[in-house]
Amino acid sequence: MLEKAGTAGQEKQKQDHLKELHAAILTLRAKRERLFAETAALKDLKDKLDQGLPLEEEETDDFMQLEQFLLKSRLMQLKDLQTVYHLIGGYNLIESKQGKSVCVSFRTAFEGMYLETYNLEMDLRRTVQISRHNIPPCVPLERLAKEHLQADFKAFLEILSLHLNALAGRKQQVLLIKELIGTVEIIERNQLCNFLVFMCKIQEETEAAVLCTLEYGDLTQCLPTRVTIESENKTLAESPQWKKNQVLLMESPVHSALLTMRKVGSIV
Amino acid sequence: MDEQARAILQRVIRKIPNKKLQTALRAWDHLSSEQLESLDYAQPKWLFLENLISRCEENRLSLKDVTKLEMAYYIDNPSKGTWHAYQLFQAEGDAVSVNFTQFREQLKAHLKDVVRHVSVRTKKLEDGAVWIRIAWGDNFSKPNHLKPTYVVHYLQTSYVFVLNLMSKHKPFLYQALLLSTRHVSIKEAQLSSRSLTAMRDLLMRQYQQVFPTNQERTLKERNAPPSHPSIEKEHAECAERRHQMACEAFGDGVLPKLETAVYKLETKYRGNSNNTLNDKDELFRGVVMFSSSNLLESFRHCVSAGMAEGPVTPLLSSITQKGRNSFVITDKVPGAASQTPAHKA
Amino acid sequence: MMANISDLSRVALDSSRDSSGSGSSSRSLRVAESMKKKGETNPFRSALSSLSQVREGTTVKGNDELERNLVVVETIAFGQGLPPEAVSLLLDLALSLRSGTCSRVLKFLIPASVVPQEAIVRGVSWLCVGKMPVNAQVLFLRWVLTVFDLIDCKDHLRAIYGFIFSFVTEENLCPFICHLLYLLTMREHVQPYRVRKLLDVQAKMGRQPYLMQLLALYKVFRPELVSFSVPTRMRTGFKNHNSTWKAALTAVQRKNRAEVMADHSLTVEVKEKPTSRKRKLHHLDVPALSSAFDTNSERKVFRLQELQSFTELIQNIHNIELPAQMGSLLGSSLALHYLDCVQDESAFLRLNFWLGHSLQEEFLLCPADGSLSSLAEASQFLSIILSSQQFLQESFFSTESFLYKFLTVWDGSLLRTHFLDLLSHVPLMPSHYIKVLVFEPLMQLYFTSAVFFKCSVMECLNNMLVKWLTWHSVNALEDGLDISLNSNGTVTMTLSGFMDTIIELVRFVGRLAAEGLRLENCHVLLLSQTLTFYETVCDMFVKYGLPLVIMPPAGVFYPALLATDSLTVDRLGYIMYRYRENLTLAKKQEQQSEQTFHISRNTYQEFNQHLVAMVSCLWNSKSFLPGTGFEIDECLLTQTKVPEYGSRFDLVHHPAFFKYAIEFHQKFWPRRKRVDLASIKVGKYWNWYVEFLFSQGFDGLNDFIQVNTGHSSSSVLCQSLTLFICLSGQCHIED
Amino acid sequence: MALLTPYSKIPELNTATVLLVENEEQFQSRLADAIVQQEKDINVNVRLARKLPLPVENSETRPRIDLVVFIVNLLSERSLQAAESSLSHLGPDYFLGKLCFLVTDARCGAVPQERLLSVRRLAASHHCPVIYAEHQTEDGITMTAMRVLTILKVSAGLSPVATTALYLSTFTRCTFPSDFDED
Repeated sequence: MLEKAGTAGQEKQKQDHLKELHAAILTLRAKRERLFAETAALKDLKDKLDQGLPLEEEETDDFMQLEQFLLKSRLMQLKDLQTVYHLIGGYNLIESKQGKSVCVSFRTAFEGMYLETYNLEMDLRRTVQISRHNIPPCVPLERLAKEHLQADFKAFLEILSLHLNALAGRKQQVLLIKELIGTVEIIERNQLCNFLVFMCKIQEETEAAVLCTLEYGDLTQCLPTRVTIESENKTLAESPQWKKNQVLLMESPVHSALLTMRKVGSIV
Repeated sequence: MDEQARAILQRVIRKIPNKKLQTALRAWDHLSSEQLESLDYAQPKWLFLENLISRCEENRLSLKDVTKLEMAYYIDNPSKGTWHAYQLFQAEGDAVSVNFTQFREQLKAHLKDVVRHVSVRTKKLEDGAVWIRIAWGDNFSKPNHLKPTYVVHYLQTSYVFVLNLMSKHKPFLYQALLLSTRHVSIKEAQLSSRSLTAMRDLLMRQYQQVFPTNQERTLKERNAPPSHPSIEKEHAECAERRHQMACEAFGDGVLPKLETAVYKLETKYRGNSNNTLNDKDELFRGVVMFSSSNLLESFRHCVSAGMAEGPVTPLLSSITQKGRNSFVITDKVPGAASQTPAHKA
Repeated sequence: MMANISDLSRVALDSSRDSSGSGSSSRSLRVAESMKKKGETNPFRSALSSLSQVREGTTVKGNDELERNLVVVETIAFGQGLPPEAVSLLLDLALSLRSGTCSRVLKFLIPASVVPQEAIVRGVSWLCVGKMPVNAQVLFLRWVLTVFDLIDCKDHLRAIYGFIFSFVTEENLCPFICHLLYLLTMREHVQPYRVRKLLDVQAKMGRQPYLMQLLALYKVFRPELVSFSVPTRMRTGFKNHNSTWKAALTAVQRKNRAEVMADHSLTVEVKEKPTSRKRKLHHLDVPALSSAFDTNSERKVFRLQELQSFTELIQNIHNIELPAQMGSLLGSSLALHYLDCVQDESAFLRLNFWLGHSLQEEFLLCPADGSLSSLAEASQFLSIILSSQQFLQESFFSTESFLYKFLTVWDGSLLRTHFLDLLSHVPLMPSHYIKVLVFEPLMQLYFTSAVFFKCSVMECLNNMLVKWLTWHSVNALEDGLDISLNSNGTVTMTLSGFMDTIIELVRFVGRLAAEGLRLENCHVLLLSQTLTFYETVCDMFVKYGLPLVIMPPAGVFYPALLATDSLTVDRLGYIMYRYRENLTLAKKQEQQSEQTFHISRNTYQEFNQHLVAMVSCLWNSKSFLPGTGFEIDECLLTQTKVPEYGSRFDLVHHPAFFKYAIEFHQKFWPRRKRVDLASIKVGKYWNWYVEFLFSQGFDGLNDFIQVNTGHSSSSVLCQSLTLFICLSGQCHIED
Repeated sequence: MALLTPYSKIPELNTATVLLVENEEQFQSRLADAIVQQEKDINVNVRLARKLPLPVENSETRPRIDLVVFIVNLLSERSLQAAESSLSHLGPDYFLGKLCFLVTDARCGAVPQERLLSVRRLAASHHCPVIYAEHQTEDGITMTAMRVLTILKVSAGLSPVATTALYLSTFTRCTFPSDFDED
């Protein structure tokens, strides 16, 4: 008799459990409907905004609230764009000290390899001034600032980014020379890497060697503006082979140029 | 070996500690290895010197070679004597493309035609630093090698560091430097310290600076989280903020080892109590000097430990921003151009 | 080829020398170099001999000859120390100011084994000449103090006591002279004129600690001469003067002691500590009795460390020479025998001074980094002190004052066992002192610590009580007794004073126990520790003859009564039984001999209340009666819906004895399903149950029940009963 | 500036919170670790702070503080002054047994004697206990942690038999014997 009493209880329990489930399904379905309606309304509002069409009257009442959402999403889009730009080697601006100063971080890259990141903090109070930076001293920052800063802030950032990327590229090339081509001996170089002298041995075992000096007149480029080749026997320097090499050095980054010269066999 | 060479040799040998004598002489490589072996480096210095002189005389070394040893010594110990920093301004167009050989020739030439008797010796180091040793004579006397001036310049940068330059030789050096580095003007950079490397790192910003970029994350991970979830540091956030502020003002990690910072006050005394001092418009002149074995480190610790309140005062942060360690503070003249307290050179 | 180059260069060296500055020195140097090569045999000997012929007024500056010899001798000195004759020769050289290198020589004067007494006497004579500069004099005196133990014999020194005493008036020599006199003074030196001299020096320079220390020693020898009262607590009079030589001296001594140790016998008790250990405060380790003495002085003076056996000690007990390092006495039992029977005041004074100084330096004022030199050493040092005190059955004054100071800054775990043992050896003191000095700091420690610390404190206080009671029972004091609270201030402690202290102690422990049990939720360890304490307290009159009965407070009695483990209840029974014995004895004695003391009425009342509560609860199964300490209101009890709440704590239902009741029930009604304990209380089963219970070893409870309810149960009867019960286990008895 | 009060928030079940205030921030983290490892049956929160008043930002997340421990390092003069100035930021209820002083380096020779006396005088005047800690050794720290926990359990109301913090402080408060001190 006890068992039956027990099962009766369970029976009743099962029934009201079922009732509960039904109620839950109904509420969920209603919620879904409402969401569909809202997203639809939102979507067409957004299309209108994009095409800049005038909005009907009744939609503007909750427009204030929607506008905030849309502005926020716009802002997020722009931020993503900025970080992407920063990732591909551009620069990134961050506001700091409650709007009184902005910090620009320049990311440099060469041939797909990320190199240093330089930072620059600008004080925006009265006139835009550079307050702090860790850009190497050999980069003519004062000159660039004098020319471009007050006139066109964006251009200044642009050209500075070019300078930095070029410097990083040149430095990387010198590094690659040492790594990839051991036989070439670098005689002289400087911090700004805009002056490079190296000596490479000719194919035969004789002591004859060629001295190349590269000058990078344009600091925003990774390629030299002037290449001079000197050697003991003048004929070698004037030979067509070395003329081709000179042009090669002018057009392509120095380490790849040297690699091809070695493949071609003009240097050891 | 003449008298001056012997005196220079004695001075350098006395300065080099016994342990480092052998390496220094080997680096000099003006003595054969047997001669180096035959020297007993544990002898008292004056006995060792006599043996060394006898061996130098064997190799007939001259004053020139001894100056090389002295120069090597100064290069190895950049923190002997006080260095002063100078800054070059208004670079001409081709200043960027000055290379070492060009610079050296021009500097020697300009110095020679200004001072008849001068001995100039230069050496370019791996990191691009150009060391110049100038022994000044004047129109009649030979260059005095006992009081040489040392100049260190990094090509393509606008900074020059000088050791014991006498004021009467200053104009000559200024002119020679300007011409050889193709700059228009040169000025004292209000920075002097015993350690050359510290000054170089400070001016050429070769220390880890902290910018308010996405670097906060690294700072947060840096201070270890408490070892147990139920332990909570109350002052964690503001300690974090203070530390961030300190690092932004003075930099993170190993800092250049400056020793002193000097502030010359030319301000009126504005004590809160209205005693007699402040009604006279007489300037209250005073000198405030901070000194420590590592000044920037101690400032950073004070700020991050909360001893110094609030945002770092421009008086302290301008040491790293402007790369200076001696300032003249004058009262804010109404309508003065710069908004921070006027720092006149 | 190499050789001639160096010769060539040497020649060149010579020729071009004249131009360089110090001409003469380099030539003599070359001479010295060659001479050094020749005199290979014994550089030390030759250096010493050349030093001795140094004439008056030779220039020191640039004198390479002297410099070289000094360097040679110095390296030997710091290496293995200087032999005796070298010490006296060099001392003479230094003090005679012949060569002006006095302080330098003194600084490296490290004796290898012994310092000849004549050297010191000659040194004092140079002192009297008065030509020496003041700092040289100070350095010499400090040197003498440092090597005082190594002076082979002191009798000549004692002979020139007067000369040394004359320097007391020197302003800056006074501290050192006082210390030296302190070490040299014998009874015959204490003369009236010297005491007067010391007093007016003290008047001039103020009550300097070193002067006080010396005067205290004089007072010990001749109390009638020194009138003023020495302050009860002496700050450490003499500082350590051996800083300049300490490191070198210990190194040399350790090296030499390692060899000397092999042949010495007396230091049998003190295990020789490994010498390799790095020791900063070397005076903390008890120095072995190895200070060297020569025995050829005219009076047959026996060195304490020479004596091998007790009989030898007895025969020449009158002319024993105390070792300079008093600390060494602690180690050897023979020395303690001497101390005990000779009751030589000065020995105790010096031992206390050394002990207080080293305890203070080691424990209270430990180095800035606060780390004990090493825990093992410190605990060994304390255990040596403890064993000496137990040996002498008396505690040293300096350890006592150290304990009180240490207690105020103790964290409760540092050297706990040693510290608490020492604390329990604290001598008697008036109740007010003990309340302030011991009980207050201990209470603060007790209530802020965990239960294990509480138990150790209870145990320490119990030991203290037992020691005092045994001390009282040994010399039962009728008349006043002068307990030397400190070495000379005496506080008369009457019987009533003693009883006040005991009452204060028992009250204090009662309070600690009651509150402790509350806080620790009647922790079984704490409860058992409390009961051991009360096992001592309940027998104070019978066992120790102290007419004092103090009942445990309710906070201790009732938790024990209602405790869940049977052992506690049994011990409580035993305690109540002993209380009853004491009270009846006191009652009987009171009626017979009308002595002055009598047990106060409320003690009896308190006892009766406890008795009634216990008997009614256990025996008459009427617990929570009004009038007992744990009465509970009727309606409250009915609300608990517990059937017959009254009998819940009687012998059958008491949680402590529940196990035995069940076991008994199963034995008698093995097949009854529902356990009905009440049936045990019916008729004969009850007696059998009681027998069965008491046969389980609860004799404390047994005595208690017997005495209070007259329910006699002879032990024979109960053995047979247990036999019967276990037999009946097999067969079945219908209920 | 809002005073720190012990009864401002509802206590959580079976938890106790202790606030360790130390100006030098040297010993408090090691003590906190020891306390947390020591206590197994009730969960103990330890809050570390340099000085009072506590920053307002995290006052919501901060649980109710049952015991405030001022750690005074006798070797530095500032340590006691900082503790004394922080006292004024405590609500009055803390002075009923929910406050205690923890002194390190009490046995050190380099410490001037009157600094120790001034700490005891301060504690005695506020009727709160003084714990002397051997912060150099391992078991010194565990002992100190155990003692802090003993007081914490009572002041958080978690002691087995209901005892108020004030009642316990009647036994543990520091007594400053004026005349017998030097005997």
